[in-house]
Amino acid sequence: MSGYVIRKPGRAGLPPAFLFLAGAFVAAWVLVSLFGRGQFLSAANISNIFVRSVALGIVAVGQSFAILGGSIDLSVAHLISVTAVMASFIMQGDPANIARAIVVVAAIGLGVGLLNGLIITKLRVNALIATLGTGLFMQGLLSTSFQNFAGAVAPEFEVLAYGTWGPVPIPVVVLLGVVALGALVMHRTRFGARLYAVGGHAEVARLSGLRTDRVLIGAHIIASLSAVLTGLFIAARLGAGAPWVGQDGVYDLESIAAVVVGGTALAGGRGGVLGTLAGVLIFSIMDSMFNQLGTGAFLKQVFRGFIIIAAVASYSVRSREEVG
Amino acid sequence: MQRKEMVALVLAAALLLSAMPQAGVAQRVSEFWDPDEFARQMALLEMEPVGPPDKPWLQALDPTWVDTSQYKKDPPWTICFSNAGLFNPWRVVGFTTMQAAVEANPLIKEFIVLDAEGRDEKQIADIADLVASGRCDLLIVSPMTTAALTPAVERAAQQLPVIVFDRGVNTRAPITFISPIGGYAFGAQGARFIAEQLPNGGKVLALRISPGVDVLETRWSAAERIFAETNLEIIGVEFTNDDRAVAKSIVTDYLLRYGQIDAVWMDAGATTVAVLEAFEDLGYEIPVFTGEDQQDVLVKWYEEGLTGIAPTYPTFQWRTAVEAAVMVLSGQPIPGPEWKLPQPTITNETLAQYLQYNMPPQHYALCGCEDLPGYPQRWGGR
Amino acid sequence: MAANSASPRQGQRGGQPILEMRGITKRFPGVVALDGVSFDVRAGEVHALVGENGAGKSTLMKILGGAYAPDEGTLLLDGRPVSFSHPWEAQRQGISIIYQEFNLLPYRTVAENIFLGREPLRRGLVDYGRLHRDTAHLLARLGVEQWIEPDTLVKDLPVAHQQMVEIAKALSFSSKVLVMDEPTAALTDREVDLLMGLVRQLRDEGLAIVYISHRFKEIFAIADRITVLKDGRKVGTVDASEVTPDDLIRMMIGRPLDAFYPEYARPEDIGSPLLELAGAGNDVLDDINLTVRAGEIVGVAGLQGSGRTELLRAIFGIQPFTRGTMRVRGQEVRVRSPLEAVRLRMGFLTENRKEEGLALLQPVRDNTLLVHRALRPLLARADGVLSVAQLTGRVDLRAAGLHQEVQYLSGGNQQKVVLAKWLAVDADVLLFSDPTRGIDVNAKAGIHRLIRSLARSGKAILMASSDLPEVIGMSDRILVMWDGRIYGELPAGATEAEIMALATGQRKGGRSA
Amino acid sequence: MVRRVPPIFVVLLAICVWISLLNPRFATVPGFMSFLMRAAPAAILAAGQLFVIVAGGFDLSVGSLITLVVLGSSMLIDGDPANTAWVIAVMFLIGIAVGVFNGAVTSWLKVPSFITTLGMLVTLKGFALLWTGGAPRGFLPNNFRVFGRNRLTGVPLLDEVPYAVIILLVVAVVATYLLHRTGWGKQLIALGDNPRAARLSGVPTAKVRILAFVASATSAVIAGILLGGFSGVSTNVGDGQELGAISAAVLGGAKLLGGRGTMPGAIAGALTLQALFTLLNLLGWPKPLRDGLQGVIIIGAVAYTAWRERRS
Repeated sequence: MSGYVIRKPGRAGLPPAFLFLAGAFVAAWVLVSLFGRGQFLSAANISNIFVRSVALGIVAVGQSFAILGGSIDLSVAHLISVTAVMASFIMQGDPANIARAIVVVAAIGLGVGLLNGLIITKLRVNALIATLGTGLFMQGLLSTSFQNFAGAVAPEFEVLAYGTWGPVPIPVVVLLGVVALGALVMHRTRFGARLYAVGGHAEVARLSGLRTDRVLIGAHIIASLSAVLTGLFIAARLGAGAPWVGQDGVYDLESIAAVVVGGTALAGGRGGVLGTLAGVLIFSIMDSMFNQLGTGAFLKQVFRGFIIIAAVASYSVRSREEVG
Repeated sequence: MQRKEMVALVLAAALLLSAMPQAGVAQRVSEFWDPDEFARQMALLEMEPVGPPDKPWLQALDPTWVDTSQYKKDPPWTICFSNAGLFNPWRVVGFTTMQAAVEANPLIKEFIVLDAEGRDEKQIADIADLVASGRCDLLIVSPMTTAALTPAVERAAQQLPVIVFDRGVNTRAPITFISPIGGYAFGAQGARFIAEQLPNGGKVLALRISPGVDVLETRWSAAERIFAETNLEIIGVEFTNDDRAVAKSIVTDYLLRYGQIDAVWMDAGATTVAVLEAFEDLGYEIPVFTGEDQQDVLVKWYEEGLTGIAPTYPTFQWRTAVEAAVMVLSGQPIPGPEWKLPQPTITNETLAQYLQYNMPPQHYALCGCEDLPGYPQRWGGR
Repeated sequence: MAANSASPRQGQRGGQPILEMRGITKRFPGVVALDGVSFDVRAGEVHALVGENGAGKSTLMKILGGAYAPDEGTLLLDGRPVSFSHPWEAQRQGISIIYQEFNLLPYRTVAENIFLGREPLRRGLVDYGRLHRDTAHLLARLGVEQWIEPDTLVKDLPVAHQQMVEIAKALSFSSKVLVMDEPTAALTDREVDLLMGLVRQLRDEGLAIVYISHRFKEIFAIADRITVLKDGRKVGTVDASEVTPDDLIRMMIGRPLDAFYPEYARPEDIGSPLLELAGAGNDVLDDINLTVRAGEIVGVAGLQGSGRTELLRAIFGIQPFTRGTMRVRGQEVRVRSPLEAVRLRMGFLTENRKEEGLALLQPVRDNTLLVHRALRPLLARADGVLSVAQLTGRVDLRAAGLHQEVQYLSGGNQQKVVLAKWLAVDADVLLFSDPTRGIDVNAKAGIHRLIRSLARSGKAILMASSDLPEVIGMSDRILVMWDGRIYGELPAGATEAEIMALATGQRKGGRSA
Repeated sequence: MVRRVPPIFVVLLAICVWISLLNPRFATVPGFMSFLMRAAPAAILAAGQLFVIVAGGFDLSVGSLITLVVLGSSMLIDGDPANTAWVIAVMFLIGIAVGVFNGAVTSWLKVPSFITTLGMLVTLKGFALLWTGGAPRGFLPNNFRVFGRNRLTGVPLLDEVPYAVIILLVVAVVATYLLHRTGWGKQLIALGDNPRAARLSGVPTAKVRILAFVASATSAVIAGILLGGFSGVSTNVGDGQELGAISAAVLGGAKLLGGRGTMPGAIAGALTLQALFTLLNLLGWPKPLRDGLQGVIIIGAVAYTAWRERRS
């Protein structure tokens, strides 16, 4: 009992995932310097690593909320597709329609998040099945109505993907903004504290007087809204949305992987968005490293799977509980 | 009680399922339909190419030439390639050919390849990476989807000589865009053949790989026009995702539903054999079909004496891209801004000359790779 | 603060009850937990609720707190009928509850736990400075500020301190009604005194307090009125000044204490040592020496956090010993996992039958055979040759059939299924931890008889319990633990006072019979 | 085992009757056999997945394992029928290795199986593509494809029976026996129901769980052989199969996170999904809408089960 672990809330130290991030960074740097071509540490490369992280990073922030609350959201990839298509379909290349498009897709996101949350809390459907189901349903409607790139985003809207703010690309600003906002909500609001409680132990949270259903619904709305933002970003990046952009990016499983690699427990209650950012960056560094080493995409995939397992094992290996 | 519930549920479901209209299948006018281009391609089909007769990958149809002296550079060169991905055998055969062509050329010291794994988003970042690396003397792009990659290619072309092949981009920024005659010609040849072979009212099933890819969209839009002028019945247009299992299931579904299919039009040959097997396995005659130049298609076609046609989309264009890059960096004029390659069609008459029993089933007859180092083992042959 | 406890009680005594529960009935599958219970509490009074384990106290309080909905009956708050469908509604109406089970989040800080969902805000964001100050304030009020830091993670606190955090959390609500369900179970005497002072202070501030405890000393020290529950029914409500502890015991169990427990072991029952520990320890236990012989029941007493349950868990290989020696039937063994313990024919039964004893969705049959199957080759046929009916008969199981899912059985019958599971493999070293917690009185007596008959049949039984009368009534010898060690041994029939003296570390040693 | 007839069988029967009304050929022996033949891989996969689900886990790696089996077989056999036997044996060994890995990482490193198998989903697909260079190579000879494609002739009463249906039948019987009639199966269910209680009852949790993953992986190898046989080599043959298998098990009454599920139910769940797609195809629903309806149906099925459980 010699001294408790003292933790300053609100100024929580960097999560352990940053250790892995640092490790990945150094490993990539060394490997690329020894065997690769090009400069790993160049400003352009670092900037590219961040830009590569944007689409996955934003949706992973939202996924962090769902997972932290002990839930999960498999519908995000499909929602990304819906958003990208609807945004470019509504805009039709006309800047006058930007506001309308954003309002519509935000409303869709809100609705989907609410629906996911209600199915999980009120109908008591396992989150995995619930969001798998809503995802399939959304994709079905979308793919029936659109078979292709639909419409186009307004050129002004592409600033979201290609603009710069001084030397910094705007998408990176957006990503960091989303992470900061996520961290703020998670660590500095009552909702965040409640979410940790619900994910940590739903019954304790309930007996402590929390309306756990509302908290969980809130988490799903955040997850959906972040998917919407990723969808908007992708539409801006591609100039239009197609009904396969979300699934092709495997944003559902990738975002879950990023969240757990970042140290958030799959069972909920522990972790945070900063770790998630680290998880996403680890993946991007790997992408960049493999690009510069000139090894193919498939070898990278082999490593990627093992890294997911190894990272999570490093957090979980000391647990005494049975996990299924 | 519970039984009643079940019955009620089943009845409700039944009502819902039947009442559900066949929503959303209304055909829109394809945004890929361009009558002028269609006419041009049909004309190109009849034309004699210029260039060495034994090297179809260096031939060009009705070329205009662009001057590339401004890009002339002392060898050796570093050539960069942003590949959409290696997600089908066509791309693998092409890429193998491309690598062999690079190796065969001592003037190229380095060949940097980034694989976008089939994702537009990644390819955009890849191109940015390559441009930013400052190491490329020239960039070859094989874009994932046309619309999505256009801005990235435009940006790259401001800093580097860029050559695009296979799928196109909506910009004239690259020095040249290498492709065979085109999708309209491909699609039309198959459709016309079917129209000639089938009686009035014949049932045709159309199978497509996936939507949104220009080289594939054009194939179908041409076929669609041609079918519209006949009185053949198009019983379905489905996407196979280039997956043999999906293709076979779809055909089986249609056979069960319609009992008879007189022809299958396909926009690519990768799933052709699986489609033909679906007929065999259910005990039906194999109908008139369209395929491509894969060995498995050609062998089955030949050995079972089937009636078919195989328009091609030659893999030798991957080699053309490398040759074009060398020409640009040497300052030689090249066909541009469009370099139209010939697009031979395999028919029952010409079938025998394309059979290569020593090559693997997914090898493309028109690889243009026979004189490259490592042939045939490098392509999996014996 | 305890100094001015000569309180002005008379004024409130005749006052209107601030909270009234009328005719509350609650049924669970297989058991009527509460049957028409009425109960009230007034502002400025401490109303003790007593009764044996399983009498329905906790259920009544869960209904009050909105965690359960009653099947029948009404709740009146300030004379107005209310109904809570969720704990937050009860909380909003000014009712706060310290539940018996811990309700803290281990990976959150003390401060975050105490003000969960009610964190102080500044400009819409959580004001951690104020959260820290308010928590420190509250902890100071409890007099525990030197031990408990607001920013410590709860999982890093010892159990007694976690209990204080629970109390601080309940206090933070500034409610009208405060329910304390066995708040002192894990506390030392010093901490209990501190708490008593605090309860008086709160009462004097006009709070209505419902106090649930097994400890008569505390009850008579602070209660104004006492309500006794038995078997889910209310026996009566009395003024604390008008009854003696003996009266209460009679009300609680309806018969003299000694008639309630089976006889102790006779000398001829005792056989050779089946379980021996010498100098055993791990990170929470130290220098454990004990012997359990065939035919005897050795009781283990101790406060929560004393190492009482940890001892059993160590023996069974859940958190294994890291030093010392252990012998089973004379053979030296090392038990590093429950599987190894099971192979040595040891059995383990805890109060957490739902978490640790049973696969709730499975039928009686599969639960009974679970250990049996675990010991056989994996692909052996599932049914084996054991007669499940015989086994369940031996434990006197009342179930609709062997195919009934155990989730629908009453607590007592569930516990019998766990026992049958061990009988199926003929386990003869049995470790029991609070075997009758949450079980109604009649079933409890049945289980006590069963445990004794198992001992008679030659099994060695080590029984840890938080229920002192149970330890006293059942044990042939009593080991008392404190701070991870065995602090002393007492013979059969020791008194509560003797045990408590050892259990709170005031004395060391013990006495022999 | 559950005494009453699980609702999924009623639904399956209803859909089959309806299909027969629309397409009388379906109700004939050959029609129904070809339906079963197409459903066989999914049903086998669902049976394997159920072992993991009742134990409280997920196996997301099966889809990629199928791809690996199909691509790997065609690489190794490369058209030479003499290689078929040993290659199939190697594939089973690979499957067992994958199962052991999944189970061991989950049991000993305490990585939730959802994550372990998600990692394997990524890794195995990458490995398969790395091996083949990204596209199908080699090809599968007829003596490999016969299992997924051909029929056994001269069967009394039925005339012709697809090998896939015979394999499905064998898998169904063996799997039902293993899950419901052996000590392992019962321990598996108890483990999923209450892992702590199972551990404290001496259940060798790691061993029991590892075997479940081995069973699931083995089912994926079998499904891979059937799928490769059915349609030949392709790189995306396994994509999404894992979610189909989980959906089927859930439709068949299995409880996610463990403790409840029946083998006949899971297999019926897979058949029901296949029958539903057949029905919707006959009703003229486009493919995307069929997928969409699948989403609604699995939510509905789970919500209905949850509602019924709460009510009782």
